[in-house]
Formats: sequence, structure tokens, C-alpha cells
Amino acid sequence: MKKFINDVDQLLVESLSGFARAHADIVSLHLDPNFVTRRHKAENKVAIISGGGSGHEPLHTGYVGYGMLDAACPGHVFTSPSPDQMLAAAEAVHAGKGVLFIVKNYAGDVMNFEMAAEMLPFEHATVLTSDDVAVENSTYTTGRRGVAGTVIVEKVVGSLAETGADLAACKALGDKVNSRTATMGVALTSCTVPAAGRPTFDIADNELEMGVGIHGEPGRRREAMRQADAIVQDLVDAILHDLKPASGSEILLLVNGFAATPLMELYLLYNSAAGLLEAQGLKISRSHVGNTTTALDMAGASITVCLLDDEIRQHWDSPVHTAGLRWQL
Amino acid sequence: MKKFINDVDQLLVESLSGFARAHADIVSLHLDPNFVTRRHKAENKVAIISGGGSGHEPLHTGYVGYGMLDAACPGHVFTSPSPDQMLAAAEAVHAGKGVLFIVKNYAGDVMNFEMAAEMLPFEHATVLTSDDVAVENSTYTTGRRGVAGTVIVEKVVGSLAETGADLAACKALGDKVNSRTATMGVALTSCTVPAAGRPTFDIADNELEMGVGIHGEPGRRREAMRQADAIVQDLVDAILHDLKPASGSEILLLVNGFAATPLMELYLLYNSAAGLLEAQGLKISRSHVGNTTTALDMAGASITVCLLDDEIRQHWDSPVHTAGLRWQL
Amino acid sequence: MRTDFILKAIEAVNQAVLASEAELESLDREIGDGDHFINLKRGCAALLDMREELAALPADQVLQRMGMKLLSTIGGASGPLLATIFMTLAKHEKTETADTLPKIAAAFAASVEAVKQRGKAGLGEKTMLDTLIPVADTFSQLSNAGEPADAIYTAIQQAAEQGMRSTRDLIATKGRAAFLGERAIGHIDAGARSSQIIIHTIAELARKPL
Amino acid sequence: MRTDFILKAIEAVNQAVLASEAELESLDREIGDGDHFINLKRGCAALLDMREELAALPADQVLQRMGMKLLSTIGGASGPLLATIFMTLAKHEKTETADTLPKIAAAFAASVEAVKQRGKAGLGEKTMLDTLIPVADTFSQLSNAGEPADAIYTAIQQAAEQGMRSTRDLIATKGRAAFLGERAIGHIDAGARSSQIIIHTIAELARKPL
Ligand SMILES: Nc1ncnc2c1ncn2[C@@H]1O[C@H](COP(=O)(O)OP(=O)(O)O)[C@@H](O)[C@H]1O
Ligand SMILES: Nc1ncnc2c1ncn2[C@@H]1O[C@H](COP(=O)(O)OP(=O)(O)O)[C@@H](O)[C@H]1O
Ligand SMILES: [Mg+2]
Ligand SMILES: [Mg+2]
Ligand SMILES: [Mg+2]
Ligand SMILES: [Mg+2]
Repeated sequence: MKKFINDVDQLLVESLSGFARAHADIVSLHLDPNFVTRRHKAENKVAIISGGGSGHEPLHTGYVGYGMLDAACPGHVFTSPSPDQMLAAAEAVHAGKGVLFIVKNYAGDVMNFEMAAEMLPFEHATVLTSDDVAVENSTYTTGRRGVAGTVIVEKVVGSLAETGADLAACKALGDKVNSRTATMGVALTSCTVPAAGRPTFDIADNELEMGVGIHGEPGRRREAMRQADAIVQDLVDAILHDLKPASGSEILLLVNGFAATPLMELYLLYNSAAGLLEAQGLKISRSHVGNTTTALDMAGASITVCLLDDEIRQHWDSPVHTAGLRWQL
Repeated sequence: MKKFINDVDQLLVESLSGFARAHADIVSLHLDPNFVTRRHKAENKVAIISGGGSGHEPLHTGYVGYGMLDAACPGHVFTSPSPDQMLAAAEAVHAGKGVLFIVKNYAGDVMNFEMAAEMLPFEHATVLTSDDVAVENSTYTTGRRGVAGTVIVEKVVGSLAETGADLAACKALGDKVNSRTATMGVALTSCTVPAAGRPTFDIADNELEMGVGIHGEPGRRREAMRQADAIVQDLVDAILHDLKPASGSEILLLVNGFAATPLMELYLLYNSAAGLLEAQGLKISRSHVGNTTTALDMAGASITVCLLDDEIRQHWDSPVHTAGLRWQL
Repeated sequence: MRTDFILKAIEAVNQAVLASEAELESLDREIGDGDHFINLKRGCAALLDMREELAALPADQVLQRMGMKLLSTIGGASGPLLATIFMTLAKHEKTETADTLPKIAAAFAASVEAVKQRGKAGLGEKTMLDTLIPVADTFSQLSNAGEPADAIYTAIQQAAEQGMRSTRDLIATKGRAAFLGERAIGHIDAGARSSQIIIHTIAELARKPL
Repeated sequence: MRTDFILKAIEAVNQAVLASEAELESLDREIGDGDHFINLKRGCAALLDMREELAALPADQVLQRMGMKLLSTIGGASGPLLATIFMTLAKHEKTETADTLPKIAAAFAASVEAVKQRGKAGLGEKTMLDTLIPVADTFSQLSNAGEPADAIYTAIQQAAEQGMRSTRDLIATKGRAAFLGERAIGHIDAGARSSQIIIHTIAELARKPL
């Protein structure tokens, strides 16, 4: 393992400190318990709080700021944060209109946020994101994982909250976006959890992991490496099989890098995906390409399609000012 | 080599096509010869054109748009573009006030831009960037390489050009920024040129390359891997040795990832660098952290310090709307 | 329960967990995300750090503080679940001191029930509950039947081991391994193994005179 | 110069370059950026593609088109430099057909002079000029002295080889290797080697009756 770190135990705090220093105009960092808030507390709006294990940067800390989150609670690497973090964050950012938690659907995250919610002295609701179509959905299981589509949920709900909408409306829009969003990812290499010091999985030079999770969880299947177009075909098929969009539907296409895959390749994937989706009669009216939801140092990428409607498009386009997404401000 | 590509020979065009599709609101792509222009041609300003070998994305195509470049000419991977590209780009974006080329100081780039300039039917000037302090400067040699500091030159000069400033003023500001900017980089792994199919250099698991170039050129020395703080100390020392800033100087601190190094580590490097620079009495008034000037799939990072003054700060802060940098718009 | 026993147990469990680093790490790497050992280690270290503070407190407060500490230091899926065990034990200890084996068994059974609630999971879902549920059942049955303490400890250890091993052939429907479907078969669940190690260690300690 | 000879040379040089893939690639990887072979291959392929178009043209136009084509397909440092050679040869061919060895040598010497101007470089800077300059000198001297053609070709090949080898012990002051300082010592310059291969191949071809 070769990484820029000093001491594995200090990695998180040092990285958060650098983040907060570099973006001091946008965020404030609170330690012990750890959480990040906007530099200037917002008033008279639903407080939007997310969080999860670290190692997915810019998710979630990088999305704290005007138009997205009020606070983010970073856990240890790939480990969900604990309820005291959510409670302290909620205490700091609650602005009289309740708290909405946006939580990726993993047992650990769900339980920790649930315990925080039970102890929370404010009105609250939770949006669980579960956009990863690599995982079969079933009422008897944990269900799907929340992955890169979470960024779209955070952007869109964050925008609505900025208008002064109430908790129920924010929760409803979050659920709607989640239900219209599907993601499928592929890894070319494993990630290495710093504290473990060795790759999470072994993968040969001529293999890929189709449907990998953003923590390096195994996916649907291990396959032979092949051309980008063939890989994208499988990703897009899985997404369309799930979303079943009507021809003519308007979509947001997000190509997300897991960290180690260069932009040059992400744009090539975008090109391939856009071609396939347009051939299906879909209208790509919004696009985003970049490392939005990473998996430590993994090489790989995911493709996300969100079915737009006027409401979602409008809230995607609205002003945002965070470390990770910024426009119109 | 495991990369998302179809055919090595098509990689560049497919990637450029994806880039142009994803950012169709900002740019237009022209093929054969290859160049990228703003979607809407700017009028009555100096045309700012940059270019260089591909593999450094978002540099330079990602910086085409309001407030930065009018056009960028992407060469093959790590190979400077050819004069016909610059000529066609200039023809497309010249707006009556002359053309300014921003060129990273490599023999190939310099000669190709020079030949284009000689054939150019418009008034023109060139800013050569040479911020890489890993290389000793000397009047008898090629001099230093242009690396991540180029982004600052492009942003600042692009902003001035937007005000209608003339060619001489744009050239002068570019030269000023370059002379006040110093960068030093370090690699943890090699990059792999797709057409070559194997890593450019071998490096052991316990080694780093101090002063590496953004094409995987060897640096000052091969050293033992060590803690991030110690690595950053060497980078910062090299920069300060070169810039010799007066205590109290105001600076822009840029931590640039070479592509495969996660944001989490880049922020840790930022934290370390900020601490050292502030201990020297410097005032970090602007910051930027991310993959701005990459080296294909290399793991590693560079640190850039730019000595600000009112003029440079103002043009750094001004509105920009490109794929790679966007604020206030 | 007695505070001094709890403190001894913290030390013993910490050692047992540290001794299983490679195994726990690789179990969670195979069908999870590889951090289960690190999470437990962090929790154990936090408990060790608070021994002095705990020593002066009655057992119910000790258990409650341990639960809160685990809740805020472990994170992940195992954090809230392990914390739930201690917080439930604390509640029981407060209303009625668990000074006999049947009372301890009842408190433990209530804790496991609370874990089921929190995790919305039951037997056969390839989680720590596959260790915990058989242990709670065995413990209650044998202690209510008045079996000798040593026999109970041995039976608990066997139940834990058997439960842990049963996870190997299961498909997971809860936790991170649930994302794997059939691919989880053939791997023991990390949380089932760590709970078994913890239970084995505490039973061993209980066997010896303090 | 004759168009049919130039066309034959394109084919021969293309084959020689392709045959040196591994060596050229590794030379430029050691002290450059590893793309020199790819750049040359792209240039050769472009010239091969235009053979039909060239076949009908007089030599000066052939050389000019080759230069322009290389300029727009190679890129990098070698693109403008190799293009400069052909564009200078074309200019000479236009004013006075190079139909004798002394005239060809003069045109070649002028081309090398143009490369020096373009690259702002001279002998001993560890570039292709360390091959080109000795070749130009030898060619001019021997052809002006009226030496037999075969002896001239042999001497040119030797000069190229010796010049190429001389780069091994040099520090580079121009091109990408200049960034390396002392670390470039011990490595032959890729452009010096490729120029030597090209010159060797053309001299070999010139030796044979067409
Ligand atoms: N819903 C659940 N109910 C009971 N136990 C669970 C549940 N989800 C996960 N677990 C247990 O937690 C263990 C994983 O713990 P850990 O690795 O620390 O957390 P995470 O899965 O968040 O990385 C699993 O091996 C499993 O035994
Ligand atoms: N200023 C110069 N003058 C003469 N030759 C040069 C100069 N700079 C570079 N070269 C030659 O160009 C060769 C490199 O070509 P190539 O690898 O194709 O381009 P790049 O260096 O841009 O990657 C070097 O090996 C050297 O021989
Ligand atoms: Mg975890
Ligand atoms: Mg090159
Ligand atoms: Mg785990
Ligand atoms: Mg080269």
C-alpha cells in the first residue's frame, strides 16, 4: 500500500482538517464528534444532513454548502458514522423546520441514523437511497445499496429545502428522485482500506468486477476484461432493465469515477453510454462526469441515469455552492 | 494495462467526443484537425488559445469557456499538437484583437506553437509557462517544464482578456503570473501511455519519485517512501527555495492530483502544506485542491504556490464557466 | 453482575480480538468491506481506556457507559448492535441485579431480542445473530434447568461455535453480505465469528474463580 | 531527386522503424516520455497512405507534401524537426534539381541547418542533431571530393552510427531529457537513434540500383 498518509489513525482527522482549511469560505469542521457544517448557518429551512463512511470523497462533506447539505457526518473509512455525530450535527444546524437525513442503504448507516433519529429532539424524516441495480431488490433482504445516485438526491432535495419547503415535501422529493435513479458500477482494480493495508480483493490483469460496490464489495460477477463499449453495454442494460424508461424520456446521465480512473477514460465511457441511451430514444438533457462518489483508490466507474421531470430538472439546475459541486454562485 | 478503451487509436477522438457531448452547453468540438472552442464565440477580446499533449485532463480542453480559454488544441497522448490545429483554432476564435498562445515549456510544444505562430495571419504573442522547480533553470538548456501552474496562468489571463484588455497586457500578466508561480510534484506510481501498454517507469512499493514530470519523466531523485508530512516538507522547501517569498506574502495554494490519488489524500497533503507555509509567515488567501493537471493514471500529486497581488487575486476570483473550473456563473 | 468481572472481561476480550486480527479481517474482506476487525479493535481500545472511570461505578452504570462508548466509537453495523446488547443489559441490571445465572441468562436473552429488533433480523440470515440466538436459548434453558455452571459454560461455547459455523452455508439476507447473493455461500460471517470469540472468552473467564 | 526513389524510401523506412519498435520505445521511456516510436509510426503510416497521390508529382512537391503531412501528424518535438528537413529539401529541389550527390549533400546540409534553427540546438546537446550534423558534414566533404558513391554511403552510415552512439555519454541540454540532468547519462537519445536508422536505411537503398 502506497498512500500519502502520516499515521493511519490520524488520516481521517488530517484529511478533514485539510478539507476544512481549503474550503474555509464554505464549511466549518467540528471534531469529537466529527461533523462538517456550512460556514454560515442557514435559517428557516429544513436541515438536510447526510453522512456515511469516509473514502467516498467528495461525498458527503464536499456537498455541504448552499443548495445542498447543511451538515455531513463522516465516519471512519468505509464505516458508518455513529449517532452522536448525527445528534451533534442536527443540534448545530436545526433551523426550526425539522431535520431530513439522507442515508445510503447499508445496514450500518441505517441503524446508526435510526438510533440518532430516535434520540433526536426535533421533527425528522429519512430518505434512504438505494440506486445500485447490481443488487437484486427484495423485501426480505437489506435491499439495494445507495451509491452515486445519492449525489443527485442531495442536490435536488437540497435545492428544494432552500426554497423553504417543509419536511414532508423534502422527504417526498428525495424518495421520488431515488425511485427514478439507477446506477451500475464496474471495477478494474480493488481499493485498499488504509488500516487494512492490503487490497480488499484480488483481481487479475485481465479481469473486471461487474456490479462492484463502492466499498469494494463483490459485484454480480467476475468477468474477462473487454472493450469499453462492451462494458458500457452491460452497465446500461442493467440500468434500463431496472428503470424501463419510456422512449422519449428526458434523463440526467452521470458518469462517476471511483477515484483512480482518469477523466479521459470517464469521457470515453460517457461517449459510449450516451450513444447507447440515445439509440434507445432517450433524451440526455443534463450530464455530469467526474469523481463524485469514490471508493478510496479504486479504478473503475459507475453510470447513473436519473429520469428527469420538470421539478427534478429545475432543482438540479438551481444554484449550488459546495466544494464538490458549484454553479451559478 | 487495464483501461476503459476500445481501440488505442480511437481513444483520443472518443474521449474528446464524450467531453464535447457532456459539455455541449460550454464547448464545440472540431475534428481533423482537432480543437475545442467555446460554444459561443467571444467577440472583441484577445483570443486565448492553449494546447498540449492529451492525458492531462481537464487541462486544457476542460478550461475552454467564459473567463478562461477561447480554444484548446489537444495532441495525441503526451504528444504536443501540430501547427495545423493551432492555425485552425485561431481562425475559428480570432476576434479582431490578436491571439495569445499559452504554451507549457516543452521542446515539442514550443516548436509546434512557434511554427503555427509564424504562419498565423493575426497579431500574436506567446506566454511560456515554466513553473516546475524540480528542473534547474539555465539559459543553455530547455529550461523548466510547465506543469500545474499553467492552470493559474490560464485562469488569470483568461479573466483579463474578458475585460477587453489588449494583447500586450494579456501577455504581460501571463508572464507575471508564471514568474510568481512554482510547482513541485511527486509520483507514487508510474503512468501507462495507452499506445505503449506498459508503465513508463518501474517503481518499487517502497519508493517515490521526487520531482517527477507530468509525463512520467524522471524527477530529481528516486527516494524511499515516507510519511506524507516529510514528503510535503521537501516539496514545500523546493518551492520556497525558488520563490523566496517575503514573510507576510499572500499566496494561492494549489494541491493537484495526478489522477489516481484520492481526494482524501490530496486534502491531507493540503493540510500538511498549509501548516508549513503558514509557519513561514505566508498568508494562504486562496486555495484549490483537485485533479487539475493530471498525468494519465499516475498516483501522485504536486503542490503549487502562486504569489498573489491585487491584480492576480481579482482575476483568480472572477467568474469562470468551463468544464473544469466553474464559479460565479 | 459485578464490575470487577466486567473489567476483567474487557481485557480478556480485547486480547482475544487482537489475536484474531488476520482471521476477522479476511472474513469481512471476503463478503463484506474488510473493516470488522478494525471496528472491534477501536471499540475495545475505547473500553480499555475507560477502565479507571468504570471501576468506581455500579454494574448497571458500567454497562450503560460501555454501550454508549461502543455506540460512539465502533460505527458500522456492528456498533449499534453491540451497543444495544450492553444498553439492554444495563437496563436489566438496573431493575434487578443479575446475580444468578438464570437472571444473567434472562438479561442476555433480552439483549439478543433487542439486537433482533435493531437489525430487523433473525436466525439464518448469516449475521452475528446466528451465534447470539442459540447462545441465548441454551443459556436460558440450562440455567433455568439448574444445570451446574461449568456445564452451562461449555454448552454456551458449543452453541456459539455451532451457530458461527452454520453461517458458512447460508445466503445472507441482512448486512453487507446480502448484496452478494449466492456468492456469500462458503464464507463464515465475520460478526458471527467475532461474537463467538467474545462469548467463548467470557465463558472461559466465568469458569475461573475471580 | 526522383519521386520513385522517395516512394521506395518511404516503404523501406517504415519497415525499419517498425522493426525497431521495442528499442525506440524503451529509449524514449528511459529519458523521455516513451512516445517517440508511436510518433514515428504515425508519421510513416500517413506517408504510406499518400503514396498514390505523391506518385504523380515532381520531387519538390512530393517533399513539400511529405513535410506538411509529417508536421500535422507527428506532433511532439520530432514532428516539426523532421517536417523541417523535408520542407527545406523541397525548397532546394524547387530551385535546383538535386540530381548529383554534391547537390543532394548541399540540400541535406541546408536541411540540417534548418533543424538547428528550429530546435535552437547544436552538436553535443544529446538530440537527433548528434546524428544529423556529422552525416551532413561527411556527406558534403566526400561528395565534393568526388569519392565514389558506395564509399560515401558507407561513410554516411558510419558517421550516423558514431554520432548516435556519442549521445550515450552526454548530458542533454535540449529536449525532454534536458530535465534529467546527470540522470540522462548512459542512455542513447531516441531521436538520435531513429535518425540513424532512417539514414542507414536510405543509404542502403541508394546503394542498390533502382
Ligand atoms: N441487520 C443486521 N442484524 C444483525 N447483524 C448484522 C446486521 N447487519 C450486519 N450485521 C453484522 O455486522 C457484521 C459486520 O460488522 P462491521 O463489519 O463492523 O460493519 P459494516 O458491515 O458496516 O462494515 C456482519 O458480519 C454481521 O454479523
Ligand atoms: N530542440 C531540439 N533540437 C533537436 N532535436 C530535438 C530537440 N528537442 C527534442 N529533440 C529530439 O526529439 C526527440 C524526441 O522526439 P519525440 O519523442 O517524438 O517528441 P517529444 O519529446 O515531444 O515526446 C529527442 O529524442 C531528440 O532527439
Ligand atoms: Mg464498514
Ligand atoms: Mg511526447
Ligand atoms: Mg465491515
Ligand atoms: Mg517522446
